[in-house]
Amino acid sequence: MEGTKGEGQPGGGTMANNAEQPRQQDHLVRDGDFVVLKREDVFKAVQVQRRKKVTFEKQWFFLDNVIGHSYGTTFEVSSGGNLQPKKMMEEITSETKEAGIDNRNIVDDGKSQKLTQDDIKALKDKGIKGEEIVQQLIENSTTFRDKTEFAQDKYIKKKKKKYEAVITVVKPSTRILSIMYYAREPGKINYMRYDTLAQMLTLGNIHAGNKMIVMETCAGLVLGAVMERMGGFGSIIQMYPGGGPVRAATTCFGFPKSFFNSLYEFPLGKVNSLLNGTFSSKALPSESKDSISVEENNGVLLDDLQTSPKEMEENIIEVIENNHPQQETMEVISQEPEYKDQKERGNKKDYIQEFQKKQEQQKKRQIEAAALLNERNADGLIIASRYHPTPLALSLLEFVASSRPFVIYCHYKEPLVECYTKLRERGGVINLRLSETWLRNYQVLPDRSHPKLMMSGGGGYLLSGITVANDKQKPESCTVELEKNEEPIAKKQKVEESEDLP
Amino acid sequence: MEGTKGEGQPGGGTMANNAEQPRQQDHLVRDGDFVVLKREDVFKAVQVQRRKKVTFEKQWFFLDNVIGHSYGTTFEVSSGGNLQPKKMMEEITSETKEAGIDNRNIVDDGKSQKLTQDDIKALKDKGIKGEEIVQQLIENSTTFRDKTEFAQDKYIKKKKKKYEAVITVVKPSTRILSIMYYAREPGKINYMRYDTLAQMLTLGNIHAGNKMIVMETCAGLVLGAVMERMGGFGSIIQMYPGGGPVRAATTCFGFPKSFFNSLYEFPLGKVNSLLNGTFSSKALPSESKDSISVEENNGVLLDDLQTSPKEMEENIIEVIENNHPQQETMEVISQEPEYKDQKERGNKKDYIQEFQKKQEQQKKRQIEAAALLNERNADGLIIASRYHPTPLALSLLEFVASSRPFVIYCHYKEPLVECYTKLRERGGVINLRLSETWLRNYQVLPDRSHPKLMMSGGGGYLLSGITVANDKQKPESCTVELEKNEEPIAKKQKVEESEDLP
Amino acid sequence: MSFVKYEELIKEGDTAIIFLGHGSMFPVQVQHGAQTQTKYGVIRHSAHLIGQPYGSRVTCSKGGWVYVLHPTPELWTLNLPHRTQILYSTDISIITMMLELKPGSIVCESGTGSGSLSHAIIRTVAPTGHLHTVEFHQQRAQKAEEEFREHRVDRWVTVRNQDVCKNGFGVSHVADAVFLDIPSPWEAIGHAKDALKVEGGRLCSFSPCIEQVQRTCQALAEHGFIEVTTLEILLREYNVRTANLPLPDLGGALDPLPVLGEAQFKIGVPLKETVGHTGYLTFASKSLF
Amino acid sequence: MSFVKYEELIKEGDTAIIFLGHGSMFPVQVQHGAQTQTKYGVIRHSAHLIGQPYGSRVTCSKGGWVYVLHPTPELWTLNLPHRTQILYSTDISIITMMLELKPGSIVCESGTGSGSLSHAIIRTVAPTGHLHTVEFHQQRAQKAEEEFREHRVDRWVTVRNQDVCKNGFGVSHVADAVFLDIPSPWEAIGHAKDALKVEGGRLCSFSPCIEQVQRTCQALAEHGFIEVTTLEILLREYNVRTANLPLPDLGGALDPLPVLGEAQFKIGVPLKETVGHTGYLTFASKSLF
Repeated sequence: MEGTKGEGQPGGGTMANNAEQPRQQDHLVRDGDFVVLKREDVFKAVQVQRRKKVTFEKQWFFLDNVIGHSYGTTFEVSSGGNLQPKKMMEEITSETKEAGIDNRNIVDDGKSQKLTQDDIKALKDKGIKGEEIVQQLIENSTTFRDKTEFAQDKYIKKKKKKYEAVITVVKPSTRILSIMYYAREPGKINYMRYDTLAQMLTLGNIHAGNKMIVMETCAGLVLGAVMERMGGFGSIIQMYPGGGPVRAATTCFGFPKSFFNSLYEFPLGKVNSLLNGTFSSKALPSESKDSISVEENNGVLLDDLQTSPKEMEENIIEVIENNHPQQETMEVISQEPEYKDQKERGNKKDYIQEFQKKQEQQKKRQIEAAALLNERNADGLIIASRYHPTPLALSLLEFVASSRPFVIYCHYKEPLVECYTKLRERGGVINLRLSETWLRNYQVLPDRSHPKLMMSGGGGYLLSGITVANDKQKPESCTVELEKNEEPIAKKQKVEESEDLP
Repeated sequence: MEGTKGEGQPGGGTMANNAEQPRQQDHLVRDGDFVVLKREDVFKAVQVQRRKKVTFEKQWFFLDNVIGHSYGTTFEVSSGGNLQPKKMMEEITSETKEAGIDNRNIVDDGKSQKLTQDDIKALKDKGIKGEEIVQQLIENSTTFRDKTEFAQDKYIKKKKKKYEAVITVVKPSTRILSIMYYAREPGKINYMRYDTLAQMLTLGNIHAGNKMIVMETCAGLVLGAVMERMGGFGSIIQMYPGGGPVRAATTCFGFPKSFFNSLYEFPLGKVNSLLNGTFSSKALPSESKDSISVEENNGVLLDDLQTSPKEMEENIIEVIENNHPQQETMEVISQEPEYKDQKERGNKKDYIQEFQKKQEQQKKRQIEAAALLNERNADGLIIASRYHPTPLALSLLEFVASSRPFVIYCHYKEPLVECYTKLRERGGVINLRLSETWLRNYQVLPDRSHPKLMMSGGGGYLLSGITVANDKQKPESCTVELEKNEEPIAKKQKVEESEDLP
Repeated sequence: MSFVKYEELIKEGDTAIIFLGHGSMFPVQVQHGAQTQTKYGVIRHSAHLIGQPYGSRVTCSKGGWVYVLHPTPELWTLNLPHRTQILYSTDISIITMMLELKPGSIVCESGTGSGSLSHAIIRTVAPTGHLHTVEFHQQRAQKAEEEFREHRVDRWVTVRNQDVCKNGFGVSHVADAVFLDIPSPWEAIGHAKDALKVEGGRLCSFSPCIEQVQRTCQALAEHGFIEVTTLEILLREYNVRTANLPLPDLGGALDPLPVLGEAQFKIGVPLKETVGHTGYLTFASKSLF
Repeated sequence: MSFVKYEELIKEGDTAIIFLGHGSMFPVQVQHGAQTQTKYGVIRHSAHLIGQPYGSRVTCSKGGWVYVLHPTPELWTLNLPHRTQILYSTDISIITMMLELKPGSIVCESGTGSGSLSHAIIRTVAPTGHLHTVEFHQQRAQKAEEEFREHRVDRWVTVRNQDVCKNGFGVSHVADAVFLDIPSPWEAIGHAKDALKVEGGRLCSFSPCIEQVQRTCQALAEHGFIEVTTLEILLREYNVRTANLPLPDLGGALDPLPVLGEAQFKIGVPLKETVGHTGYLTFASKSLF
């Protein structure tokens, strides 16, 4: 079966020939790397480039100094926006932390802090680090010692957040990017919570060597997660509405180029023609609908561009907009990290030539994608879009082999109830399950352990199942009544002698 | 307003004249009391009667010995089905409880218990108490000491349940009866979990002195809960479908007679006639639909009767069926605990005479109920039924005063979404909230604390809100567009000088 | 009005709730000649409030309108001045039921805090019961007493300013139920037992942290309390709105394509963010022996 | 077949899942000449299974039919012989994501238990990664090794029969991620740190009791782990069915009565009873310093 799927696929990797060997220096940040900045629980995806000004949590700085350091290193912002590596934070001394038993003696009169705003500004101007400012604030608070330990911790945390600018550079991953998107731009990923994405990857049995169909409008996050789990082995056909697939989040993963060799895209608008045998690669969506393609394509990206001038309303990713003030359709087709070269070349004529070349390539890839789909032997289907799931599921399941899992995400429960019903009527699917997950984080501290006070109210719903041979679609199928039961109850025939397996 | 509501209500209690002073011996069980039996976490409601055989958790016994003991007393079943008061259980001695660290040395071969079934039977036959049998089982288990402490506790609990028949007699309450029904006969209370009922009572601001409208098909549990919270002060009009209200669970509360003086019932089938002014008390449902009334009326009770012959499938209440093998319609009208007298009188002719007398009374009460409703000044509305909530809410809210809370329960969310929408269209309601509660119990034991492994998946949904003056229904009302916003946004007029309240 | 008895008309001295819409509201004390400023303009108490029925729509000076609501403990919980963390109606509901409160119940509570639970207890135990509430913070105890008077429920409540862990509830063997919301509930279990009736009663302790629960359960066992259960209750609220899912363009109808429903529908969607924890509730019964 | 690679056709030696419907299924090892008894009759392996495509409908001897499914770690989790409490897919999903597992990851696990998580890990890290799994119970370690061979994943896993708290994982500075599901995880944190790569990695500990979590978090802090977070995940499943709510008879239409919808509709109702707790999951990163 592996052989069948590999045939005629230039980029369709097999288990052996596509393995990306981990490099020795993989844990060090290099120029051009896609990284994620972390401050407290806030993330921001960014590409490392020298002399590029990055704004994060109302602070700006340059990333030059992170190059060559290990992933996981923490930096402090010092004067001129330079990052200085920092050892682990020292704990506030236990002497300072002598705690009151309760708050009966605290009267809030707004006069408990002896340092004025001017004093604090003076400290800052003298170049005193945030950490020291916090320490001074504690020492100059008349009520700190009377606060309970809990209140003290809260105070410290609040002040630290205000005066310390500590940033950790971490490697992008599904874990980090899905948490980042859910926290900061959930609308772009259809409010899919990270644990819901985790369920999809497991329920979909995503693994190396699969041939997957992915239909998502989650900024490319779901696609990236599937690619991460496949590690460059196997192939993926991304179905897309409009002019081209959106892969802003996919880019943030910083996958090696080779991962994109076996990533195909196919327009949703040609699904029915493929299913009824009238497919033609002649009219590519990007040719026929050129005027709308940019917007459709890069809705997310343009969005980013529009908000980027406002310095305070920062975006969670600073990758694409900084490199391409004018986003081109072709960029979306294969977003390998080659922006820098383009920037250097950067004039309009080169762009047009390259655009035509890429369009040729796109046409070729679409024919390949169509061929892959036409084999109707995909190893799974993932749907996570803003569209009604029922028509997507009913048509895309036609391309999936039998005995394969599929997972459909929707922000709402009701459309999946309908989808469940329609899939039952269609037949060829078993083990249908409609579910959601409930997720709660905990604070675990000595004598102060409890669930976090706020939690997500909902992370979306999943409908999952397994494909099987669908006899209903054949003319010689049984009666509908029988099919409805998912399996027959036939106890009429005589029992044959038999022998159980050990 | 209190005055208005009291007018023309023979039984409508006021704050002062209806107070039931707690009796000195209220904490002792008396003959005829409605009590709840408790074994581990299992409850059963029963009326205390001498020489009445009670079956509970596969054990039968007599309740004679509980009379005169305090509520909360624990009894052990001894020979002949007699109950013997029991001191608190002694803890399994710590010597026996020496625990293994983990289970690496345990191989389950089914031979770890040296006592045979025959040995155990012999112990029982000798009259050895359950507690001692458990102790013997532990001492004869070869693996007990190797089990972890957790496994030991599990073992003890399992064996205790099997061999110890320990029963506690507790006073009925909303807490106990709602937990009992949810655990054992959730279908009879429309799967309303006890915490959902708790929300209803609070959201409905149920308290002494209210004039409440209750529409429920929860075996009378919701009515009983409302009565408990009102303590005999104020009045309640119970709306009922079919031939008469079902109050099997209400009876289990063992309320004093006086509580029923201000409890009225009104047939749902006459709601529209009352609303459009064509109401007549002539055709009472019990006259016009006599043939179906018994079944409609006592669906729950007949159900109980049908299952009672099967000794092992015991019912959770043993109150009504034991007293009235043939349930009469009239019994449902006012179910004061006067069964005993009837049983003594007990012949058919008396029953017929009484039936007619009760029917007269019923007619009178219905006219009174109609008058109470017609004042359209109820202090609240509670709906918890198997019917679609929308038509109930739309019509019954007409009887409620403004600035009063209402709460609507439904097992499903979808009908309440519809009801929400329809109520918004109707107007005259604010602060609409659709919600459910999530409830989880914990095991808190030294070093073994965690949430219980199983929990309820859903306890039903609530739609609550507050009534206000409904200008929409008046001809001079504003435009629909304005009303839809719940309040207007009018910032055009000039600001008048004003003075804030301190 | 009083917090334990509905009345039809608004009158001088009442605490009324001004409802602005969409969950926005605030309390006012009704006073002849007073005025209250809202975003919709001024409310003149004498002209707009006094003598009007509760639930009325009041047109403010700018032409906008608000509703004037009769106070209830639940509305008070949403509008009261926070002097401490407060208990909300979801927890209050289960506490009230599990403590078996009803008219006539005698209840001990500590601490009073901002009085959120106190009002709900008084509502439930009136007119024949009583609340003994203990608050160690003097300012708070005083403020609570004032509020009880203003809300005309002071005859059903006694406020004591003392440390419940040291001095108990100030009453002995009278309570049907005891409620604890203090940092070290385990130190007050003995006093709670003493406050409860000889023939038994119910206890509830509210604690945000599991370690407090662990110590409290241990203390409850040591003091012979039975039926000790700990639970957690969370509210899950749904927004009702119209959802619109576009149907994807798959390039023209395929035969046979199933008939698709309208992609617009009314739904109840969970809130994106919600309360994940308030506290653990531990309940117990005073044993007879 | 293997548990890490789909194949089209059923062949000798495969572990296939016989699906009877409504969640009822069981695994069989496919063997020439063997027969399997089901409630719908006999399945003859040579005639019905071998050479057939996975997902086929097999008609049994009594005329009833079943589906034969390709094994996956998730189906195995639902069908494996329980030698211990096992982890289910809901927890496994979040563990896999939070440990950042992918092809090429080197993972250490203890204990192996019934191998539920092990199969899921192997699936995710193959073909270039490896699982080192440690089980102190000898019988269980052997059985797990057998299963890995039968499922043709043994080249990606090494089973060690030792006590992880005493002897660690048997590897040093190679792992990208460590997973602990043992009674005293805090005793294995040092070994876990040692097993993780020098440049860092991720750790997860699964514990049913909060006291285990408290000690584990303390040990993690002492060993310099950072980003320590504890979470809990629960599955909420819905039954899809048709609900029927009767419309009440209010005694004839009142004018104007709103038009009522059909009281029959498709709904997703939560299960009456569901899993309320499996365990707390604590995640942490190995610090660089």
